[in-house]
Amino acid sequence: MRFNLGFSLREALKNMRLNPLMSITSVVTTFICLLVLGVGLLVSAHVEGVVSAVRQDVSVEAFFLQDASQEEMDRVRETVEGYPEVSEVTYVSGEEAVERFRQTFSERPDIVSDLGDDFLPASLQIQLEDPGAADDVARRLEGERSVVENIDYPQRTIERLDAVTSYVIWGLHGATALFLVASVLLISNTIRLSIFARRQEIEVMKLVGASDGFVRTPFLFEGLAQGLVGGGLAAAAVLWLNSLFVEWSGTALPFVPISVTAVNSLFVLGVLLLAGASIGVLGSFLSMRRFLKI
Amino acid sequence: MRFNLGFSLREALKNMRLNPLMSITSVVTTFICLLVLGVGLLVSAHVEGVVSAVRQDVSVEAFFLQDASQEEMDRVRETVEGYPEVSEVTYVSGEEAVERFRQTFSERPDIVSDLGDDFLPASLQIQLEDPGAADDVARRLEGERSVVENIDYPQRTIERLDAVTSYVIWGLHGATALFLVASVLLISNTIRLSIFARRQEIEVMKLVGASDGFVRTPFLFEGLAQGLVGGGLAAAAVLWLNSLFVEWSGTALPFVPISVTAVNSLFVLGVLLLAGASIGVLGSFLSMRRFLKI
Amino acid sequence: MGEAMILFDNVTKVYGRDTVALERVDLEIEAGEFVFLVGASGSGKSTIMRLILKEVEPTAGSISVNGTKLASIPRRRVPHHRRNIGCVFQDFKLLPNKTAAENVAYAMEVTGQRRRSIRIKVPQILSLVGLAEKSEKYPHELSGGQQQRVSIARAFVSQPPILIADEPTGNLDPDTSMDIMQLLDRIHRIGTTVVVATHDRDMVNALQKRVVALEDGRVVRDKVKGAYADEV
Amino acid sequence: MGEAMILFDNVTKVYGRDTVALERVDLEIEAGEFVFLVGASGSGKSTIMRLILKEVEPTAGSISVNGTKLASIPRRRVPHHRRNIGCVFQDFKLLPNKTAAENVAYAMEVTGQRRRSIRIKVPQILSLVGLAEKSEKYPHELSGGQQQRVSIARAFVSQPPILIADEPTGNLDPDTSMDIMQLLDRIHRIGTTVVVATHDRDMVNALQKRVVALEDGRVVRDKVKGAYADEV
Ligand SMILES: Nc1ncnc2c1ncn2[C@@H]1O[C@H](COP(=O)(O)OP(=O)(O)OP(=O)(O)O)[C@@H](O)[C@H]1O
Ligand SMILES: Nc1ncnc2c1ncn2[C@@H]1O[C@H](COP(=O)(O)OP(=O)(O)OP(=O)(O)O)[C@@H](O)[C@H]1O
Ligand SMILES: [Mg+2]
Ligand SMILES: [Mg+2]
Repeated sequence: MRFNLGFSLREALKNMRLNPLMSITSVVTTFICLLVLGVGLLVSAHVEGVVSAVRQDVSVEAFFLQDASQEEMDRVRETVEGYPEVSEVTYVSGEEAVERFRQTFSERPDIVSDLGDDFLPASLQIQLEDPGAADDVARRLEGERSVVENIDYPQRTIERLDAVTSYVIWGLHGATALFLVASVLLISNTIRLSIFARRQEIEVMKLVGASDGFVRTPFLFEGLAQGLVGGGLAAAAVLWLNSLFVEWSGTALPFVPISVTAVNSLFVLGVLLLAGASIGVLGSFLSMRRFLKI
Repeated sequence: MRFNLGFSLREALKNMRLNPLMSITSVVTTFICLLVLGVGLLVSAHVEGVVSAVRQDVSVEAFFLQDASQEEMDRVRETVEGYPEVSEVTYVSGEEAVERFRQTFSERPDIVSDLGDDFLPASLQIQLEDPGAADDVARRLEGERSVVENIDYPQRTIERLDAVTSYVIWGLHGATALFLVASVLLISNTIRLSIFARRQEIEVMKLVGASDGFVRTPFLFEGLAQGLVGGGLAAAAVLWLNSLFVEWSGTALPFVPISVTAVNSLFVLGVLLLAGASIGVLGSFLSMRRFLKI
Repeated sequence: MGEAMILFDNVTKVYGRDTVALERVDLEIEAGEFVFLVGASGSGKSTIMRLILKEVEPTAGSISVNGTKLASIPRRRVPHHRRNIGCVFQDFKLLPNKTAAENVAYAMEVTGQRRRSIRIKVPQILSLVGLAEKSEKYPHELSGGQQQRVSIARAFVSQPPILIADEPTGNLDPDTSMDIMQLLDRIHRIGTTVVVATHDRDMVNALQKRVVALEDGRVVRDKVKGAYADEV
Repeated sequence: MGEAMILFDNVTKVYGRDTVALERVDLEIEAGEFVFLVGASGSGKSTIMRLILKEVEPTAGSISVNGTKLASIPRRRVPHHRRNIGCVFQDFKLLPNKTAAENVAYAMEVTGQRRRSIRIKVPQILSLVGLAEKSEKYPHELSGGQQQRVSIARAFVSQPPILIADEPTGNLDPDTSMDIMQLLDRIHRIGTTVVVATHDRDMVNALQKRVVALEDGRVVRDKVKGAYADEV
């Protein structure tokens, strides 16, 4: 028997038209599950974005000897900029440092007034790609002992941040995986029930001589269509929510580093469509097996 | 016709035994949805716990005039301790303050060596019940102008923390509400399909003279039983996960203030059982309506 | 002459937009009568049954059962109306999740009868239709004729005042059919109003009861002591 | 004498643990034969049909159709086997989501026939069974007899070499029944092997074909030109 694609497609469409309740139920279930999954992806992406922005705020400070010459300091600066772990280096002169100190203690004129204009040394503020590299960078700077007097970085904060952020990211990945498993189970439950409701039809088809494939293909197309519609709607909703959120956070939480680029729209769309389609097809396939055995 | 509770119960049990696929599907769906909902409640509770612990770390500092007498300072301290917004007050003498300053700058002997032993005033560190009250407390302290020279609190940090934490908590509540709605929809979808699969049975019952109530009650009991089993299993799983998490976090994240008491076990159990039971009963009730109209 | 138990007054039933199943049917069946409904396939016999049960509503005209206009029965009271009517359905309409005995018992349970009387009566009635051995079988474990007999047993187990049977012997061999027809006759003799739609020529000719013949939804013949196909 | 088209060799079928539906049945039906299966309700007629279709497996004994032992057909090839057999089911087994025409067409589609030939043949066959006007109706919009006729049309639309009909006239009036029987006879005359399970005494007596009588799962009579109830 030659495989009849057109027939299967027509059958699938006809069935969805005739059983709107079941089709809508499947689509709604897929939509909700994948919406939750997509929102999970969204939150994951933003939290990861914020966390990595926060991690990049960690810096190593290298204070120069009071008598270091400008050329030496420039040379060290260039060397440090060449380190692979380093993302950005800023030079802070002694005067700038005092100015900042004064600003910090501006409400305490009693402290500030006693101090001279050059009691603080020049320094390099070294931004790192990864706060875990602070130790390495500090050790390399030891080599510049002739110029650099003192190296300062918040070791304990870095350690905590490292622990917390890695746990948070693991947690988010775990939650996303959990949602995925839950979605697969929930959607395939729905599919199983809707195929269970039509088990007698499947039996009759088999009895009048239809092969397994002939019976199955329209159901698979139905599953595919429902999965794609559910997944597509979910992706649209997720992307819409994301743009709303990014816009809102720009005004409501200006100091939290949230960016649109944290979420890759095509990735979300792809994942949700693929998840919907594959659960729909595979769920239909597996649910049908027991009813085809006649 | 007298209402026959025993009959309905027996019918419900018989049906669940004869249609294990449908019962299991309903229970599994309820379990998964409520598990996700419960984990949401869990995360919510812990995040709220951590957030409110962090908020309590915010303090107002009141610096005394250099010439304020010990009695006056003690009086002010007692007054402040009486403020309802205040949870804890610590007195820091001028010497202690200098000592702390020296420790903070211990790696910068060049700064510290220049300073005398009494250049910092004594102060009160005022812990608040709610950082939002910092302004109020500061305003009240204005009344103590004779003793208190300067009031300092991280206004910007408080504002940010306030904004972020209230958004986080709103976000969590929103997510929980979303999960609840999603659960209701998903579970009732499943119920609708399983009743759809039995619509002809319902029709026949009506045709041989059964009243709506007579047909409906066994289905409601089925929905109730499935909801309770699903909800109960979900609650058990959630509470188990919670104890695991609290135990783990005690060793892995000692510096994050996570406590078992953040989650009220009875509350979780109650919410999940109630949600399962009411969705089960209500979902069955609503799904049946259209098929009873014969 | 008794009062009208079932009264069709100028009843028309149109399914969908243009399928006329019954057209201006007038029919009066008195309490305690035995009526055969005959007619070609699609002539409207089952539609008459469905109208009596209030499973469907007439498009025009009015129907009364036992003096009550069906149109005036509120939805809530329809079950009470149906409990006065035992019905053998053409497609049996057994509950798939109940055994033969449970299916029969269900018709008693809906009327709230005692469990003890159910336990006594159901086996009696099942052996009356020759299914004593099959009482614990589910419908899918029964042959076509056995399912039909379960449907018959269910219809008269609560001894309703009206019994309507749609093709009750379509899946039964002639001997069993004759037993069933005699059963219907016995039920009729204890005062039940019986309406039987059938294609069984032998049966109709043998019993010599009132015969109402339908053709394309119209009553074309109504004879008090008729045969399956009288010359009109 | 032709070769055996359907061969039952000492076949026993036990449902569940203890329901003996067929007991040591030997039956040989030659290619091109017309056989009536008669017997009381529950005597095993439908079980024979199901065994031929390979819907159920025999508990003991072996069955061959067209020279192939059914037990040796792998699951994958069962559809091919079934496409050689047109079957009228006792409970019709129509697809509820397909119209009458689509139900009939489905039997042609499973064999991969051209859409054009389907479009020509389906209306022909539907008007042959008197349902030309009902071709666009769904099964729930058809009367019992009309559904039965759709099932009949579906069974022989692809002109299979074997036609088995289980109670094909149970819901039909005598005139339509006679038409259907004559249709079966015509199909038989063009070379089809026909097996009909029936309770219709008139039909069996009129056609004077081979009659196989079952009683409690055993073949008790097998006459080449039989009547419904010969004296044994
Ligand atoms: N799936 C099944 N499970 C158990 N018993 C069955 C099953 N199918 C049929 N039977 C039993 O097997 C016997 C033969 O059934 P079968 O359907 O072959 O009878 P039949 O001759 O077709 O009867 P009828 O004329 O009433 O249709 C009956 O006693 C029936 O109860
Ligand atoms: N639900 C429906 N929708 C549309 N048409 C219907 C419906 N039910 C019945 N009909 C049509 O109404 C007409 C009468 O149907 P009915 O079932 O009353 O016939 P019947 O006399 O019982 O026939 P049979 O002897 O074949 O059972 C038929 O032409 C049928 O196609
Ligand atoms: Mg009918
Ligand atoms: Mg049979």
